[in-house]
Amino acid sequence: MAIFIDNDTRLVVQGITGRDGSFHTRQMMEYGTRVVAGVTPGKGGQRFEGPAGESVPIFDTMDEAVTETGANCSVIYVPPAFAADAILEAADAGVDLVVAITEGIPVLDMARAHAFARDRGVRVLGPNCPGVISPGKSKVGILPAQIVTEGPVGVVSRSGTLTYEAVFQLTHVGIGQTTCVGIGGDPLIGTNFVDCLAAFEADAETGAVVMIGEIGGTDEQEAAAYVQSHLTKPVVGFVAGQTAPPGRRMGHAGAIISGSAGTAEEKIRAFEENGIAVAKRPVDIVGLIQDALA
Amino acid sequence: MAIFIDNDTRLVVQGITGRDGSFHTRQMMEYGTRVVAGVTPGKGGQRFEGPAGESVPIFDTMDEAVTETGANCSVIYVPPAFAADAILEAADAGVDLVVAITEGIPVLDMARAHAFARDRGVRVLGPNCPGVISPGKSKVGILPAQIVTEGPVGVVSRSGTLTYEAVFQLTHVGIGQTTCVGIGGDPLIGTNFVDCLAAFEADAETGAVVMIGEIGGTDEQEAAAYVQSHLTKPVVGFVAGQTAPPGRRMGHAGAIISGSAGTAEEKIRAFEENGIAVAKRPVDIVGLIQDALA
Amino acid sequence: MNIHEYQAKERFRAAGIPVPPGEVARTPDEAESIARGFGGTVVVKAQVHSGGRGKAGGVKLAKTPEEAREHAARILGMQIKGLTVERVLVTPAEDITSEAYVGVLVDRKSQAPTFMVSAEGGVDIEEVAATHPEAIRRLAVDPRYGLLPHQALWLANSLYDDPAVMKRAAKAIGQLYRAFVDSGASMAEINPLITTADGEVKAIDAKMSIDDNELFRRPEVAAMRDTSAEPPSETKAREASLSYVKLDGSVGCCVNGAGLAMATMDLVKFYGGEPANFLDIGGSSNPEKVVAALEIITSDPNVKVILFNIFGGITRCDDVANGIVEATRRIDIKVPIVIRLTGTNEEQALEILERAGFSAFTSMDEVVEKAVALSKA
Amino acid sequence: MNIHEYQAKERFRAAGIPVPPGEVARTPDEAESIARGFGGTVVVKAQVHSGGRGKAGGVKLAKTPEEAREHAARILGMQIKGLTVERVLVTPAEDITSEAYVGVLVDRKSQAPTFMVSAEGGVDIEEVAATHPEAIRRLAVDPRYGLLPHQALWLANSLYDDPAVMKRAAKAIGQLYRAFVDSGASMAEINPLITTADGEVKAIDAKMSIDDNELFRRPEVAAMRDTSAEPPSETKAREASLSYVKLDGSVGCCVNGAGLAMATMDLVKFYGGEPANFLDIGGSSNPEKVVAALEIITSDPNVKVILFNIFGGITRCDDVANGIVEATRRIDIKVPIVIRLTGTNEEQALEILERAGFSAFTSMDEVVEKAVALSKA
Repeated sequence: MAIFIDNDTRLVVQGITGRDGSFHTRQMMEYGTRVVAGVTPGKGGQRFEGPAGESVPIFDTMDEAVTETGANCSVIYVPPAFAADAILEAADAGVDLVVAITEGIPVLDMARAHAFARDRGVRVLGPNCPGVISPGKSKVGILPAQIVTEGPVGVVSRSGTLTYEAVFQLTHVGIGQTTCVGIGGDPLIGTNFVDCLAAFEADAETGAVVMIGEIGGTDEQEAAAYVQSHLTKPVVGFVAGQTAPPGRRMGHAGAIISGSAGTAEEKIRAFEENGIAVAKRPVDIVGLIQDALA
Repeated sequence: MAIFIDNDTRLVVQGITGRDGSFHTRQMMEYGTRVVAGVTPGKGGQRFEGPAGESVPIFDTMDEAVTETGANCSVIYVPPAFAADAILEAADAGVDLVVAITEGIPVLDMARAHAFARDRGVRVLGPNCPGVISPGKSKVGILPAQIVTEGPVGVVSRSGTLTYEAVFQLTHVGIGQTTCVGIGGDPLIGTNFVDCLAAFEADAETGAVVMIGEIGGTDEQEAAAYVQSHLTKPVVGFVAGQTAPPGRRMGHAGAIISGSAGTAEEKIRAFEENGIAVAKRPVDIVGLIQDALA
Repeated sequence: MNIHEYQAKERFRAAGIPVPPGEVARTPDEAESIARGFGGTVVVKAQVHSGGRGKAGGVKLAKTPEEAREHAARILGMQIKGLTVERVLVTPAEDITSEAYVGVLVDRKSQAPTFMVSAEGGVDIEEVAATHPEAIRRLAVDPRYGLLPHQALWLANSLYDDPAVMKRAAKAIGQLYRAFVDSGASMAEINPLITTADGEVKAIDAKMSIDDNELFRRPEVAAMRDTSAEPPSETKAREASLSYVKLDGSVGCCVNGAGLAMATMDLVKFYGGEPANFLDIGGSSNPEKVVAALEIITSDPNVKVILFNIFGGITRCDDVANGIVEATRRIDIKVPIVIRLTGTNEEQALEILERAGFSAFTSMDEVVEKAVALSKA
Repeated sequence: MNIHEYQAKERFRAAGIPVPPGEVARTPDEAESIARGFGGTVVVKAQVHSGGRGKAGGVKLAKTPEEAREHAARILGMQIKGLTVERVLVTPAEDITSEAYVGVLVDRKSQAPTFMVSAEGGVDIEEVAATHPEAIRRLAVDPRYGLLPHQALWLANSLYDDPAVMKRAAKAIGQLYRAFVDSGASMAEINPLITTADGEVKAIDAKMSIDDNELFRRPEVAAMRDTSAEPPSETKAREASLSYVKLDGSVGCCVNGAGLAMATMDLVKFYGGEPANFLDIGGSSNPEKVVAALEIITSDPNVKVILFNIFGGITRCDDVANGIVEATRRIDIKVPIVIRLTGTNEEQALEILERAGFSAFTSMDEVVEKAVALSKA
């Protein structure tokens, strides 16, 4: 088992002919993701060539792509000006999960897009996220496949490379993962920590969870309360940004301490108060997970 | 029993201090409707004097009115420019039924308002409708109370005075009504024939239904099909507008034959094909109902 | 409210839709000089609020300015479906590669603005819908989001194969929605949307109906009303806040309520007469309104009898009776008036009317039979 | 992107919000002449992207033009929270009857623009929220409908009892939402919204932050950026598409990924050092970007050591190593550079770096300890 994506995931890539889209589509196909279609308006009828000689049909619209191929998941590699509309198009076309990789989508566009997706019961992951990988099953997004391996740990994080760091170290000592999810660094994201924690709790193969937060907002605090009230599985936490000054945006659009809320201290305290083992340094995550799984 | 409104209806009047609002509020109070509050922005804290010395509190906002009085129904007598917002405010404040009397609301405003109400599961009656009366129980709107009497017939109609005509004639020969509903003459209405037919079918006291349609749209056709498939009770129908020319608006914003759809002939044929007894003249409704109830 | 092609084109242009140039002429001279200005072949198009202009000879190709003048002379003043042509639009002829239909209207069932597009343009979309509906692609626009870019592309995708043309058409479709919303329209249509040899898309015809209820907040749109395109009686009725539609019969009808007014017309027909009009005076017993209604009805020379049908509900019948009596005192009516009142305070009303010398009834059928008989007298 | 009070006021005025007049002065002379133009008492207000201007002495009342000049002379050039005041806004003093707070920001939890209003204006809303939250009325705006008129009234209803004032405030609240959306803002605030003795409402302070992601489609808003209000290094970073935030420490950090960059800074602190900056170079191994990053970091005189921390995922470590080597060849760096790379093609990368004479590590902790040590050397 795994969460969000697995062997039944049938993926359509929106923006498949773009620079990022085509590169990562090949990476996903190499990993074994079932990429069933691509969408690029105006290129309908062409085919996308995969790394091993296989090819994937390209459609002008998501509607055709889903109707023709039965895709149930989409990933978005289109520029910020068009990305929110691409999310709406995917939700309208009837996929279950939309993974929005694009960084830089205006936040008011996303407010509308999230409302639209909620109305239709479609899960959005991201935007501005690295995607999701269920080792040995499927990869959707840009996470580097070579750092993961199958195993009992669920990983959920707001950041990309920091997650890779943690996952890489786990894999290095032989601890594999059920699923690694990057929920994204934007202020308005479709799938949050709580959604992922609930899914990991329900996933029989997941034995422990690593949750990597950062400054900005209070998602970590709510997640901590959720862990206390709903999780039977051990959770190890880390929070980045203890040295970040208030009021300054630290790369991610969502990583900003506004007023008194959203500091790393607050989040770490919430973790500790709710029974989450907190790693002081990224490297400490490995030891805490070893303890948790022991 | 009755449909939509009864003795448990607790009404708030939006626009209670206006000319129409104050007049009809007194009429409703005289009939025995439980008017529990009025709303006129800027007049919060004042009271509205009823016809028999009783008085009703006025609030600035629907939120306060509903919170303070437990109102579950609202009726709208505000000018067209503000009426759609008044519907949204009522839906937001949590009433179950919003009766929109106002004529002349822009149709695109109503498209948004209907979507809003649907989202919240709130029933809108109208707009541009005379309202609803459950004889002996409650009256919401502008229907003349003296023409109705309690009895077994449910009446639903797109028009005002034509309904009064029919109801008056029924009452005249001693046939009373469970509920008379004016669904309104606009192209986009919140409650249609099918909604009313379903409610009358479920209402134990209703023995037969009078359905009065007119040109424009295909609501009557869909209602006829619904009668065939869902109604066990007899239905008598009438359709106004056999002499109306195509492409011209006959008073009601919704009463216009567009292209080949929406003629009286089409509607009458649909009625006849689906087992609805069609009155050729308004006066024939009485005889057909007498047959139906026999 | 309907607006003319040239007015709809102005709105479309303002929204960015590619619309070829065009100028309006009220005389053959103007048409000639406009055609000369454009050079080359032009189209001379009657500007009336009616379909079927082409079949009626209201649209003509002119190879020379002189020919444009001749066509304009023939078209100006022409009657199309009862409407007189007061203006022609003169516009350069286009080289047409393909014709599509693109329209949006407020749809009752989906309760939303709904697009219909078809690669079979230049013909009546109703006919396409009836004969091969699969040639039409439909889309209901959620009014909370507006037409989304991918939806416009999905529509255009059903019209064109060429990606560049598809994207241009999607853009025009988005602009049409903008024009539709910004004008407070209930219908907006490009038929045909053409493509040219070099892959451009252009709107060479334009139609738009405005939701009357939007006019109060859109004075610039309200100003587009062309009262010369409707009977003067309808203009007058609108100014008096009456709903009035002129018909061809001889029984002038004056009723309170739209549904009852239609039912009254139907009953006139049922008893062998022909209604002269639809007229809803609303719930008012205001003599001014009754005066305006009577003036409008009597201005129609076909009217042989005036039939009042009033249901007194909230409105009291005696008030209405007084209004009728006062109004008829103030204007001189040459045709007989028959009146039916029923409902609240009916008895007093009948007394007032009979005292004033009117035939007064309480049965709708009786009064209509009487009116029909008088209309044939 | 933050904009100045005077810029936010321009946006507010354009949306119709009643904002008293005001002009910007860059010199004491200008301030004096503006004050003379207004006549009467004026307020001289420092224009900086920072709260707490009042407490810092950046807002002063001037009874005469001469006094305005004196205040401007004192305020211009003043440092407020590290920012130099380059401009003052001179605006007539208002007769204040009451002060309210009205603000809207994009709220993460409701995923919608959310209003907060409070009758306790003129003070820090955070403080009100902390000490008596019941004094704040909140409303999440459904972005699909926008702020509805009744919602604006509901907000205003919590601020004022007088119906006329309530309606004026509701109008201003609606206009604030308009300005917020039309500017692509993430936050817009009137604090205080005042009432005057004659019942007018006026925005006498204005604050707005723009969503950087909106700037590409709003050139008129993007043009409001004041690069003099930020360190030149941050301007340069933005132009090179780098995320950079200057701090006060001595360990210059260059990391790929925002989360890893923050974690690196935290680790510097953990090992007893102080980070000089946040810098995310993204996933690129492009030498141009590495050059820009190094130029920015080395322009900070406090930097004693440069620490690279690169996680090779999709990006290959050997590519990044080549980029670093090439970049350091092109610019002359006076401080030591320590580098940690791990992930894809790590071994080749370490070899490249060591050949070029860099200290190269695979452990994040080791490299940070080393950098901290060097920063204290």
